[in-house]
Formats: sequence, C-alpha cells, structure tokens
Amino acid sequence: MNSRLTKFLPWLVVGLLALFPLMESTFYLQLLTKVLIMAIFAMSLDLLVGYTGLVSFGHAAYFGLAGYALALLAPKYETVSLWWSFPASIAICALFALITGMLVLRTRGIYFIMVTLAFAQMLFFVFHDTKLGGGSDGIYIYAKPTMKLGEMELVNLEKLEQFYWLVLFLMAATYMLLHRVLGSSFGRALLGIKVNEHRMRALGFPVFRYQLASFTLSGALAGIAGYLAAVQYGFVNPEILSWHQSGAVLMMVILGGMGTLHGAVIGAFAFVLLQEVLSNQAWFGIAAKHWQLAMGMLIMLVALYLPQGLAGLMQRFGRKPVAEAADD
Amino acid sequence: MDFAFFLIQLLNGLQYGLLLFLVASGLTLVFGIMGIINLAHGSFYMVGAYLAWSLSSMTDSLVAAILLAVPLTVILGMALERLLFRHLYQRDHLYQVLLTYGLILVFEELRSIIWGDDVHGVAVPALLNASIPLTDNLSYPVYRLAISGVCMLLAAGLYFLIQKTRLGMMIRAGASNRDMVQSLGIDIKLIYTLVFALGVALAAFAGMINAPLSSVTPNMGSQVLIICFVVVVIGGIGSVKGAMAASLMIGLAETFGQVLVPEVAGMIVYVLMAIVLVWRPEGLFGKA
Amino acid sequence: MQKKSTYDRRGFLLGSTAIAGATAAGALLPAGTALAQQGKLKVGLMLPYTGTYAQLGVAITNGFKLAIEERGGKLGGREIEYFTVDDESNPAKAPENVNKLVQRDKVDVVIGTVHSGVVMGMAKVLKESGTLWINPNGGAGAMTGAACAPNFFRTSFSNWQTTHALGKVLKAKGHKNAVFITWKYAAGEEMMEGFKEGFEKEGGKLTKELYVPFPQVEFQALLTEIASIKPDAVVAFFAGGGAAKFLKDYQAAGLKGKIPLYGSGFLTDGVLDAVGDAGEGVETTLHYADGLDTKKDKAFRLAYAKAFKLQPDVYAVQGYDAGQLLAAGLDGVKGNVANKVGVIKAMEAAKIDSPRGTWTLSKAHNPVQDMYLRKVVGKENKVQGVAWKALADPARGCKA
Amino acid sequence: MISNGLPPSPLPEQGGNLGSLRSQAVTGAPILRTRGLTKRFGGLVAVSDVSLDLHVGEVHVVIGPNGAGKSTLTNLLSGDLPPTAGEVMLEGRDIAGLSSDQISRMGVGRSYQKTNIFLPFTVFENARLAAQSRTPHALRVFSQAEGYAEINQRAQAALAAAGLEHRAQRIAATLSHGEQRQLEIAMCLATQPRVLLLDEPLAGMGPHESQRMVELIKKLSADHAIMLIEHDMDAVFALAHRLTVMVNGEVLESGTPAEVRSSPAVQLAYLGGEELLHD
Repeated sequence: MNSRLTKFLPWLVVGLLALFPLMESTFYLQLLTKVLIMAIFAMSLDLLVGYTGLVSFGHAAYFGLAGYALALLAPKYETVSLWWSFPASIAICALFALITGMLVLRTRGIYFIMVTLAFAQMLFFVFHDTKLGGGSDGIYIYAKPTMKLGEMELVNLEKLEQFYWLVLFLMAATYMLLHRVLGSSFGRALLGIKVNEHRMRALGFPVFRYQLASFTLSGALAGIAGYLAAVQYGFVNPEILSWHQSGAVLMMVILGGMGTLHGAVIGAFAFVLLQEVLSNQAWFGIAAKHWQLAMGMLIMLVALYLPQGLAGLMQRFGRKPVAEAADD
Repeated sequence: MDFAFFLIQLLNGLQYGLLLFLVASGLTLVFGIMGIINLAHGSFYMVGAYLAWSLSSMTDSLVAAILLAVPLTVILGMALERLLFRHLYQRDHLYQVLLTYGLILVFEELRSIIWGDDVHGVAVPALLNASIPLTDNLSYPVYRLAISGVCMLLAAGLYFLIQKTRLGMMIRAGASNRDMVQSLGIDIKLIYTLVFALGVALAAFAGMINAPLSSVTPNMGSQVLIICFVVVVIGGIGSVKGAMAASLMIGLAETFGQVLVPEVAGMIVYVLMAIVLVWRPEGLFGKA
Repeated sequence: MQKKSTYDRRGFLLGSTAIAGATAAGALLPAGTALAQQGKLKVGLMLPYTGTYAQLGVAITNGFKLAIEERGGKLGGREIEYFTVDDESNPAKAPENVNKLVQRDKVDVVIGTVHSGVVMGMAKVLKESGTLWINPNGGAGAMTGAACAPNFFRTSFSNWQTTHALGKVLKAKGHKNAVFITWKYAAGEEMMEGFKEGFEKEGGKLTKELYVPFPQVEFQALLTEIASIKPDAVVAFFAGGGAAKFLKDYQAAGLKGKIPLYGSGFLTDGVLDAVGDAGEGVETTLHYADGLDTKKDKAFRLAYAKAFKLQPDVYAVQGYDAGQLLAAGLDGVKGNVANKVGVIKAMEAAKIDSPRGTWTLSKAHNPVQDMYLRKVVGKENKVQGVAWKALADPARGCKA
Repeated sequence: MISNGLPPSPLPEQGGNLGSLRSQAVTGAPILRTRGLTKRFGGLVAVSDVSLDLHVGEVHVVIGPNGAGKSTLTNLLSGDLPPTAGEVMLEGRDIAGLSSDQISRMGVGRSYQKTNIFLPFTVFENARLAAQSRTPHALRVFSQAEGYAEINQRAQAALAAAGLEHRAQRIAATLSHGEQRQLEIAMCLATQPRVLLLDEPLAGMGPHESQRMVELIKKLSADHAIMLIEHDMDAVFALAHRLTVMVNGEVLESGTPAEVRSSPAVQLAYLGGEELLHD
C-alpha cells in the first residue's frame, strides 16, 4: 500500500459506507449502525489500551452511563432535544471518568484491570438493584431526541438512514479527532507513557495528569457511543454496563489490532460479523447451537497467533513498522 | 439484632469468607507466581463441580469422586499450561485476558455438550450430614463447618508449601527473578507447569467440595469468578495471607451488608475493593 | 435451501433436543427465494439456546413444535417455516436480535422469550413494528401492563400471578404474618408485590422483604435473619440453581419443618432431582402441576415424551400453548396472516384447551388461568387443588 | 564518523540562560546540595547520611564498589525514590520527596545506568519527546507534534551534541549499545537541565565511544552541574573536579581528586592498597 492510498483510504471507506442506505434500508442498515456505534466505543477504548497502555476492563460503565443519562434526562413521553441531552450525557460520562480516573490511576497492571472492573460493577448494581433506572428490566426512551435548527428538523432520528448517517458522521468525527489528538504533543506523550512510563516521568512529564486526561477523554467518547446506542433502540438495560460488555469491546480492540484506530473499527466489524456468522443456523445447522465454542476458540487463536490483530495481519503485507503507525 | 444472632451472623460471615478463600487461593497463586491473569479460573471451579457430580453419581461417594477427579484436574491444568498459557508469559496481560475469556466460552459450551444444561445436586456425605442446633429454630450444618476446617488446613498447607519447602523456595525465587532461577539450573518451566496445575486443581477442588452446598449449575463459574478477583486484588496479588484476610473481610461485609443495608448489598464488595485500593494500591499484603 | 427449511417430520420424530437447529431457515436469503415461499407462514423463535436458560429455550421450542405437529405441521392450511435466533438471555442484544427476525427474516410472528429483561427489549421493537408476538415465558408485568399492545400476547404468566394466590393459601393455613425472600431484581420484586397484595387483602402482614443480590446464592445471612424474626411462614422465589441451593440451605439451617416454606412454583420446578429431600412438603402456586390427571394433560405428556424422549415441564406447556394460540388465530382467518386484526381477534376469543386446564386471555392478552396449589411429594409437584380459580393479572397501566 | 568529538556549538539556543547560570559560578553557592540524606529499605540502609554539593561548572564524580549506594543516591536526587531522611536543596529549595517529574521540570536531568529509552520510537522522536517536556503544549491537541520549530530544534541540537544527528530517523531499538547510551544523554540534554545526574554513561562502551562521551561531558560541565557515577578510572580522573567515594551507603571520603587519591582510608578500604589510582 502506498502512502497516498493510505491517506485516502479512510475517506473512501466512509464514502462507501455513506452509500449503504441506498442498497439496504432495514435490518442490515440497523446492524451496520450498531457496528459503527461499537466502532466508536472500540476506538474510545483503544485510546486507553492501545495508546496509553491502560487496560480497562470496565469500559462499559461509561458506555452504559451515557445511555442511562439520556433515559433519565429525557421526559418520559416527550422528546428531548439532542442539542443539550447529547452534550449533557457526554459531560456526565466525562465527569464520572474524571472522578473514577483519579482513583483507578493510582493502581497499575492487574490492579488497574481489576479496579476499573470494580467501578463498572458498582455502577451495574446501582442500575440493577435500585429503581433509579427501571431496575433489572431496564428502561425505555419512548421518543427519540430531536435535532432542530429553529423550526427546521435537521436530522430526523426516527428515520433509519438519517440516524445511520449521523452515526457514520460521528464515527468519522471520532476517528478524525483521535487521529489529530494522537498526532499532537499530547498524543505523543501518551504513546511515550505507554512505551516507558518511568522514563516519561524522569523527563518531567506529569504522567498522572496525562493519563487522567486520556481516561476522561476515553470515557467521554465511550459516552458518545452509549448515547447513540440508547437512541438506536430506545432501550437501556443494566446488561449494557456489565463486564461481558466490557469484555466484548476489549475483544474488538484486540481482534482489530490495538494501537491503530482503524484496527478498532475493523475489530468492531469483525466481532459482530463473527457472531452473526457463527450463530447462523442456516450455515452451521445444529453446530450453531454451540456457536460460542467456535467463538471462544477463535478468540484464543487470536490471543496466541495474532497479537497485532487483523490490522497487524494487513500490515504484514508490506507496510511500515508498527511503531510508526501513529506517525501517519 | 440481639447478641446471639450477631454472633451467628459473625459465624456466617467467617464461614462464607473461608469458602471464598478456598476458591480464590488457587487464583492468587497463579496470579502472583506466574503473573497470569486467569479469567477461566471460575471455569475450573465449574469443571470441578460437574466432575464431582458425575463421578459421585457413578461411585455413590463424594470422597471417591474427589479422589478420582483431583488427578484429572491436575492433568487438565498441566495440559493447558503446556499448550496455551506457556506462550503468554512474556506477553502483556491483555492477551491473557483475551485467551482466558475465550477459554470461558469454550468450557461453558463443552460443559453444555458433555453434561447438558440441567441443575444437579450432590449429596452431602452421610457422615457429615447433620446439623448442630444454635437457637430454637436455627441450626448449623456440620458439612459447612467441615468445609471451613478443610479451608483452614488448605491455607496452612499452602503457607507451608510456599514458605518452608524447597519447591516453595523455588516458586518464590521464580516469582521474583525468572532469569536468576533459570541460571541456577532449576527448570523454571516445570515449576510453572506445576504451579498452574496446582492452581487449577485448587479451583476444581473448591468446586468439588462446595458442590453439595451450592448445587451444580451452568454458569456457576462466572458467578464466583468476579468475587475471586476481588478477593485476590484486595488481599494483594500472590499473597496467601492476603487472600485469607480479604476473604474473611468480604465474607463479613456481605453477610452484614445483606442484613444491615440490604439496598446496597450488591455493590458493597466493590465499594470495599475501591476503598482498599485507593488506600493501598497494591492490596493489603501486596508488594509495591 | 427450500427443502431444508421446510418443516421436516422425520427429523422431528427423531426427537433431537436441538431440533431448533435442524429446521432453521436461511438467514441471508436472496429476495427471490423469499417470494417463492410466500405460501409459508414464517415463525420466528427467539429463545435462549446457550447459557443458563438454554434448557428452557429447548423445552419451549419442543412444546411449540409439538402443537404445530399435532395439526399436521400446518396452521390455517399453511406450512410453517421456522427462523431461530439465540437470544443468549442478553437484554443488551435483545433489540438487535429481535430485529433479525422482524426485519431480516420478515417473520409473521415472533415467539419468545425466557428472560424478563430480554422481553422488555423485544417489546420496544415489536411495539414499533407491530409484528405479532407470543411470549411463552418471561413474566415481566409491563409486557401486559404499561407496555401492552394489541399485537402482544403471553401464554405463560405474569410474575404477579405466580404468587398472588399464595395470600389466600397462607390465610387458609392460619398464617398471620410472613417473610418474603427473593433475588434483588425485577421478577423477584414483582412476585413479592403479587404476594403482598394478595396476603394483605386477606388481612395478613408481610413482616419483612429480604433480598439477595442477583445472582448470588449465599443465603446464610438471611436465613439467620428469618430464624430471628420467626415468622409464621416464609415465601420464596428463586429459580434454577439458586432455587436448588435455597431449598438445601433452608433445610440445612434447620428451618424446614419449623417455619413452613411456600413459594412461587419456580422454586420447586426443575430442581427436585438436585435437592434430594430438601424440597419435600414445600407448597407452591403455579399454573401447572404434576398429577393434574386430565385427559388433555395425559395426552400431552405422552406425546411429548414420545417425541423428545424427555418429560415435559411447565415451560414445554407454555410453548405448546403458544402453538395452540397461534393456531387459533390463524384458523380464524383461514391462514391469511395479512389480516392482522382478524388474527388478533381470533386469538383474543380463543379458549385454549391446555394441559394446564382451559384458559382464556385477559384484555391485556395475559392468560386468565387457574392457579394450582402444589406440594412437593418425592420428585413431583403434586397438585393439591386450585388455589385461585381463573386468576387474571390486573394489567396495571395497560391502556391499549 | 563517530570519531572526533562534538559539533562546534552543541546547544545554541541555550546560550542565553546558561550564561546567567554560569555567573553563579563554581565558587558560589552550590546549585544542589544534600544534607544527611538517608534511604532505608526495611532494615537495610542503602544510603546513609550523605552530604554533598554540586556546582555549575563542576563534575562531581561518585565512585565506590558495587552496592555502595551510588545508584540509590542518584534515585534520591532525581526523585525516583523518596528519601527516608535528610534534605535535598535545589537552589535553596528542599526538593526531597518531590516526584521525579517535578524535579525534572525544576532542571535536574538524569540518565540511567540501564539504558532507558523509548525503543520502538525513532531516535528523533526520543529526543523530541524529551524536548517537548519543557514546552508541553498539552492542551493544543489539534496541532501536530512536529509543528513546533523550537522543540524540533532543541531535539536536533541535543542529538547533535550527543553525536547522533545522522541517526535521527533510525528506530532506537536498532541502535548499537553505545549509540543507545548516547541517545540516553541526548534525551537528558533535550530537557535543558542545569543539573545532570549521569549514572555510568560509559558502561558497555568501546574506547572510541567512551572517548567521545568524556569529551561531551567535559564540554557540558562548563555550564552544567554534573554528578557522574563511573567505574572507568581513566574517565573519572579525566573529568572529576570533585570526587566522592562511597562504601556501604556512606561517604568515605570527599574532596578534590588529589585529596581523595592521597586519603589513606580510601587507599585501604576501597582500593585495597593496590596502585590503581596511579596513572
């Protein structure tokens, strides 16, 4: 792949994806919408795992929190404006990430993995055990948020393809944002912290503050995904912040190849697609009943033989070394 | 709550704590000595319980089932270490998380294929099938007390193994300096295989002797998994002492939490964990 | 493809428990094929086939298919084409999973599911799509309450129903106060409400509500509390492994025989093999029981055992009745499923001759059914009589 | 190409502030001083009651056998370890117990005994990150990192000073050991420190490379206060303005090289009577 192509490839992909609603307008469009939402979620986690060297096993907390924020901010039977509910939900996530970040960033390695999990579990039980958000049965968002400019409806979220375009736009925007951020001094410092935290400190970088900023940004971006996921089906349930969800998004990041933004996107596609294919009874018959067996084995194979994920697999066919991936 | 019931709840809490220790002890060993983060620990617990059920229904004796099953789980542990885990020691924890997450799915489905999705019970051994009356309408099952005894024996045994034996010395040295041990001509690979097998066997053993109490059900592994992690992390990774302290702490917190603050009982252990880690980021008995 | 997706009679009679898999149809059918199959009725099964509730999913599937098979594999003169989705009992994926059936496979009717949370997720999507929906288990009150809709039907129970009749039962036994213990989650709380209402109407007093964090199974602390409260009776709801462990712990704590234990029928369903004699004598209410000894029940049990080499349970009955209800609907319109109003009308009017006894639908489309009082005798939930004749869910909040 | 020495003006843009530093000068107050500095690990005393001064314009060499506490001392000064007792004064301000990043930002740079660089990055990026630490621009998340001329210049200059400018685009992991040591120093320089703590910069270097490094340190000593830990006695005596000998965590002797050389205690305890110091 030459560098020119690499540069334009993301735009080409986004362009092609934008055309998708012309071909298919219901199920696969909604599935793709979901994949794109998960791609935002995966990118937000990749910022932590792949670029800051922090393995969070509780990232679903921020995803789910945004969904619940929308559900609780919206009046029960009336529409809520996206203009304030969207930033408000994300601000709540960012704030929660900031607070939890201050605590979890005191720990390292396995402890970090476990403490992030603990905070997610806490939040899980808050929504599962109390009446705050409808308990274990979840809560509905009856009317989708509106996006109006004056009296004009800018985007009608009830319309599947309009919602899809909005999600696609936000996915591309997230990609762009992270791309810029990671190329900035801030991003370089994060990479440095990932590679050699100790040295960064000796060089005079206030490592904790950088990590906290990254953690907060990551939480906020997960919030974008969570908000969109809640809007898509109008339904949130405690399960969206369970450790299974945190595990799933971590799988996406690693499957795609951590430390590459497009890897996170590829991972989200691959993960959802794999589930679709493996559980497809038309193709696998009775074996599809045990599709999770195949899923588990595939995950293990990736862990053993594809440490750089699918993006790494692509890279092996003649691209730059991994360490430079952030330079492009 | 009057004083007598307070004492009984105290007993409940301690007993539950010991039970937690039983499951978590293997995890902390593998964690601390090999630096492996093993999400599939709960699956070994489940495998133990199902083995206890299927073998005890064949042999009509839980003891016989355990005697048969423990060697099987040791072999399982050694095989897994050789085939899978060995390749991940030098890698980031992330890949261990990934691999063991995959293992959970595999074990869960294999369980479904081999043993089905039913709920099963294992009979308490006749000798221990009795209760000690505590109040006019409450009594304490002897089997629970027996398990507590086993837990304490096991704790003592582990402590002895690690602190006093040659194997334990090698294990400790291996934990602190892999290269050094290797240069002394000790086969570190063998030690790791043994430790991992020990960890698997401990988890499975916990599942076995707990089977008569907990009943044998699908997904029982993932229920204990998270709480085990909490125990290990609060106690300090790799510390048997810490695992014991943390288990008892959690046992008491859950017991009194359910009675005194039922509204937030579900999250009480996580709050506890967060507090401990903010106060001591490396756990109660962890090395900095 | 076409051949494979048709209902295969021999495959059915082989009695594979994984029958769902064998008969499912293509997921990615090209448009042309879909047209060619217009003659068939598309039935989407969204049930758990993996995880904790896998067994329930299979039982419901079996029951449903038995009902269809008894009608020659046809409903309203139309052959059936099945589409299957494993919902994994994961509410987070529920809307997406039900969309597979509604949007991708364009099924005429959705059958599902077990988990209440997933039911709630399905409700959201199916309300919008208007697809006919028969729920063969999940008892979330809202489905036939606040979230009810003309196209929503349930052939099982509402959580409220399964414990409401216990109030009368306890009163009749002379218990003046009781403690309720369950998991802290929606189904548990709804069952607690159902009992509380029934018991207080009879002048009883619910002394204390005890909750165990879901899905924990460490009951010792609360059993100790029960012993210190010394209520006249204990009422419990747990299910599956949790129920088995609760029954054993209750016995081991010495409470069995001192404080009588009652419960929602799920406390003792499907776990009696696992608990030894710990369940003996426990009395529960449910819409089904062992030893009903009606002609219909006997025939059903025989046919089910023959087809699947398994004993049926309450879940199989609910699945079976889902098939019967759908049959009634389609018979009413001669198979013209496009006439949705007609189907709904016919289903609303149906009198279902169920193994559990005849039942009809309430306005909110929940069964109005007899609640049996059952008592554990050996490995059976033996019927003791009818605790409440034709109990209807109050369907609070249902405006449809 | 590595052979002869430094480029003429290693750190051009440092000229201004270094001039003012130099005016504090050798004879004035020490820029960094410790008093009673002590570090215990459990029962073990690694550093005990160490007092020493560093002056701009001076190379202060610390020698001692392995395990004498030299590296621990460095760690105490750089903030990698908090001292158990004692004070560390940087220009009159007690910095004991501050974190390493705070101390670094106050102008204390260090290199590590074990090469401690960003192996997967290019040589330039290593130096650039180091330079960036002085002007972090952390909030300008939309400006690309390479866009700051003054940072690039500083990185370039530091590489040039360490003799690595021709390696700028190489991945650090592919450098030779000696070059990695040079990079270590370059990164240290790019942070524009006034105090340099160099922990065995010559370890594992060939004679050629060592020679260059000695030249470099000599050059740097003009406008930096340098604490050097070193085993290579040639280098020690070529560079040292002051010499401190540590044994078992304690200062055995401290003074000019001549004073230390003639100290009987040193002769006896550290050198075991051998004639190692004669050359």
